[in-house]
Amino acid sequence: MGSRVEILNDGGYRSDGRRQFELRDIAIDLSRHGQADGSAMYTQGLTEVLVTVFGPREAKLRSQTIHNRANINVEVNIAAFSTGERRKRSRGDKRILELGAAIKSTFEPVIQTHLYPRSQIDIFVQVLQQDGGLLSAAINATTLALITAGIPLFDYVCAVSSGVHSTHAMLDLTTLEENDVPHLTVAVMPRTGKITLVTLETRLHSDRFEEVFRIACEAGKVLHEEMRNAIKARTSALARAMGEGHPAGAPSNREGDEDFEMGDD
Amino acid sequence: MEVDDTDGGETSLRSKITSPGESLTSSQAFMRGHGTYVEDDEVIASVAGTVERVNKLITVRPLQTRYNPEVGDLVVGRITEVAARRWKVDANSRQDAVLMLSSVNLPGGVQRRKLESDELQMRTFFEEGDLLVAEVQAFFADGAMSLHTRSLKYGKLRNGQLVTVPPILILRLKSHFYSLPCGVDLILGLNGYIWVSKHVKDNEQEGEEGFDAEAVYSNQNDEIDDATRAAVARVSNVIRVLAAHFVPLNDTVLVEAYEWVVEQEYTVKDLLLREDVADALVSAVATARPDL
Amino acid sequence: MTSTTTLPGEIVPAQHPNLKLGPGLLQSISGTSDSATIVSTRAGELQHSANRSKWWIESNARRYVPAAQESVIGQISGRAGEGYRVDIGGAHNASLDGLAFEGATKRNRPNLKVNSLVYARVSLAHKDMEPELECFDAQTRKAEGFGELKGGFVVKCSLGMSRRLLDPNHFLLPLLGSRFPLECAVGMNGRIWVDTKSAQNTIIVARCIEAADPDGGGLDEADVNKLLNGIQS
Amino acid sequence: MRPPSPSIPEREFALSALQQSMRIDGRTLLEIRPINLTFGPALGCVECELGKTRVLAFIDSKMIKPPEERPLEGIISIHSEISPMASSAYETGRPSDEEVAITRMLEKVLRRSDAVDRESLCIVAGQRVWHLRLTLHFLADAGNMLDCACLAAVAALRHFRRPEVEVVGEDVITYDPSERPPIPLAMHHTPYVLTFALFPFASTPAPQQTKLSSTHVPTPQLANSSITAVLDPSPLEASLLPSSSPSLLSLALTPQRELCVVNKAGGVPVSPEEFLWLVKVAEERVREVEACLEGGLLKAKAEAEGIGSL
Repeated sequence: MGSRVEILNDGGYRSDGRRQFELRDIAIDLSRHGQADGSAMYTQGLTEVLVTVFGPREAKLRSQTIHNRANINVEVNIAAFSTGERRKRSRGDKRILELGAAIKSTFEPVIQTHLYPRSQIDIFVQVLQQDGGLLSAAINATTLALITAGIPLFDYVCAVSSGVHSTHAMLDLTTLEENDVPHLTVAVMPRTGKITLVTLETRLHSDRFEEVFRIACEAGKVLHEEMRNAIKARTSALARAMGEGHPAGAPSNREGDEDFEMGDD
Repeated sequence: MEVDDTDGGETSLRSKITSPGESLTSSQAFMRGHGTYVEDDEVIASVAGTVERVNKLITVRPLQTRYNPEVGDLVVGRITEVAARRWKVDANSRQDAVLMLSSVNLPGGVQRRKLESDELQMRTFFEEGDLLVAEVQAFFADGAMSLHTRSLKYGKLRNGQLVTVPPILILRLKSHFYSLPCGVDLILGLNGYIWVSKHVKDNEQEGEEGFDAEAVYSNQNDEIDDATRAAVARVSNVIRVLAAHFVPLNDTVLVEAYEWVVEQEYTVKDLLLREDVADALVSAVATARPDL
Repeated sequence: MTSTTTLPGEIVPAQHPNLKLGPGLLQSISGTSDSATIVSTRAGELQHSANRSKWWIESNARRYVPAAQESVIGQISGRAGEGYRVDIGGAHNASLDGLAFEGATKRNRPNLKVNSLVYARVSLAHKDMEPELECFDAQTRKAEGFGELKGGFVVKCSLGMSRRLLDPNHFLLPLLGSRFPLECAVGMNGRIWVDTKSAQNTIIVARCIEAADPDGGGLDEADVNKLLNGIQS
Repeated sequence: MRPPSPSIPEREFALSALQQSMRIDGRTLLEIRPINLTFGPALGCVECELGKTRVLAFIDSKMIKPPEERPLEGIISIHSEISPMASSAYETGRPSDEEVAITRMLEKVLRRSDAVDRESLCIVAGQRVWHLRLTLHFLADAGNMLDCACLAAVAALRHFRRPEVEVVGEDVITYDPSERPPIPLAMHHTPYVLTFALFPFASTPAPQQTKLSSTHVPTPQLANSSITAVLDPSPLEASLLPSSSPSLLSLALTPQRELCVVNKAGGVPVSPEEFLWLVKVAEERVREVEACLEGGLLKAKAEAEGIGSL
């Protein structure tokens, strides 16, 4: 692209004022969304994704039932107003299908599908705003939505994008940066530190790749903390509301009103 | 996140919140229950929720999840499909429940054998979209539950409306049928489906012969006066508000909440439209909560 | 016993008062004369029995067309009421009654998982009906070697190859048997189930069957021997 | 029709063989099936065989007016559709997940990674550019069509020659191949795709490994690996794990150790060390593929010259 914005200036700041390894602000809202069994609104900088999860429930089509485990169905929709240039993508768009397939195959080994034979789990991903890191935001939001739906997972899946500007690695790129530097997305399962997803679409020497890849793996674990705090806050708020969470050991900060809309953290 | 056996004590374990991937304890000393899995000699949580321990069994109870049926549970469901000698019923579980033709009371005597003619007129008993109350009878090999309505208390639902809440808010109690003083009947299905309806007098319900097929499988609502309609709507909205604030439900809580709303002279609509009213209602019933 | 290569549409000089036609031959009724002519419908070797009463065309194909009394290897694709649906590589799934096993009763039926393998016999093959299978001899109600196949591996080959393997004079199975012990079930639907003591030997069998398949490598005895020596050394 | 999943005995056997580092077709775990490239008769027409998997790639070119937003670049378009001819698992109509994956990967490897210098395809800025049309025909699917298709496409790009043109004033003169020899495409780099299937268990080499395969290539070793990786998976190997999408890792890389595309979309989780090891293995193996292509191109060139001199 022709943009001649300075990606990283001499002071070590990026175009939006961040440092090399600084992540954008993350906001997580886990409040109930309509009839969905679980949902998560995930905002990272200007990228915003809403994921709702239904299920496990009866499969709509008999042909989709699998006799010994649950079938996972992912539908992705990218809002026409989510980018600078207003563009309506059809549901058959290959990029959207690929995004859905990537989310499906990322979560297939993570969800304990064998507990729900012949059932179906529907994951609906609605992209509201995109400013880089779309895949990683969608994966993080899906993890959170699945957890709020009470669906058993082996672990969190925490994804983050990273790139390299000449020799400097950077984390969590914006669209502007994605257009200019080679970048990759890595999804980590924090308990074991294993990687479920790696995508790279731009040319990068394998020595550089190794460096950026390792940084992204570490960043995934940081993200895990954020996600876990949001889940724990939500869970303990609900537990408190049910009258279960009497302060024991852990300091309780019981406020007067029980508002479960957790905004920014 | 170690579950410490020595200083532990039931309370600290009970209130412990965990989330997927967190190691709870060693699998040598403890047994894994629901919401956990074992890897490398460790019991690890697979859901977010409260850790519970019964003797050596560690379970994690998710706070928001689909209904997990047990035999003997009372559920409210909706017919989704009429199939060969059976109905499929949506009961908020991981698969549709099955109601066998042989598990319902048929007209002309409770104990009679089912005939081929019954198979042909299954839709006259239940058809797609009908709501019913039933009991979980057994499970099939694939985990789907089988229901029965072989009791006068069970069967098709009329004269009211359905409210859905998270199943965890419905506690297992002696009875799930309540008649509130305001002339409203409640059926608290353990699957989180609640049926709120006009009160039916006991003798009417039972009928003369003990079983009146026409009444049981009727699709016609009785005459409902305005006051009862308002009461049904008020109870429904009270349930919605309490469920939105994750308050466990039983008859005492609901009676208290209902009376509070009447006392404060709020309209039925206020409950859903005004957040201050909703918050005030929740604090008002806090004292009447069921013991857990 | 003679054999000539025949192409579809050729008239076959099959004449016998008690003529029986096998696969690949069709009796065509010509308008005027009473005597029917026999026309071939496949490309292959024309063959007939010693007394020239039975004629057929020996050809090779990959798609199985079920014929009654043939032994096949099927994969359970699902349950259907009291029985199973079985994929035998034909145009349609076959059905296998849960009672068509040795010792099966209403109370005590075998419990086969989806995707398990059975060695079965085609009991009914009709162009307008689904083929039916049985895992026992209907008269004696004995298994006769049929039933679920546990362990081992399945090699897919051409239909001609599976017919050859059933010929006791064919070299391959005795040759392999002379090297190491093996267990084998040949399905006429181009599936051969083999089991040996070690994974390596099973792989050797699989590769040899593929190599000897007339539709693949088409190696003869000497070449297979050479291949075996190469692999095993 | 959903392709039938392998039977229980087949699955168990194949998995236990893999645990002993054996594959059904006799290859070692990190061995690619034999590659056979057939060039011609036209320039830019290549048939690639990878074992029994076959893909035909064909390139033709024409001159067009460039779109306004990119007046200085030529256009490359890729056309591929997996027809039921390749395997009965494919249907015409709605593309399957696999087909989407292959098309997207081709797009990324050939277009997004800038393999071809698009600016060199410009004849007159804003007026005339070359439009290269790459068509892929999937002839037979015996597993790992992606690697085969990418190799066919890359080979076709390398084999292709466009006519020499000259700009005289306003006119563009196109020379017949007999007048001036046609020109090969300017390529920034030559990416090759290697696909691994991953399994969540460690494999122990059999103590006395008999030689099931003829070739033996040294590979980097990784201690304490808890996964088994299989290069160039067969359809059976790709369908062994109980999930609807196989657990694959596709790497597009150049012999100069540059990664162009990495695609591991879910599947079996691997540790960072295991992942980097797989990249190293691919760097090693890509040289074999490169040698195959370069050898084939040389032979094709020699043959073409042989014919030309007659």
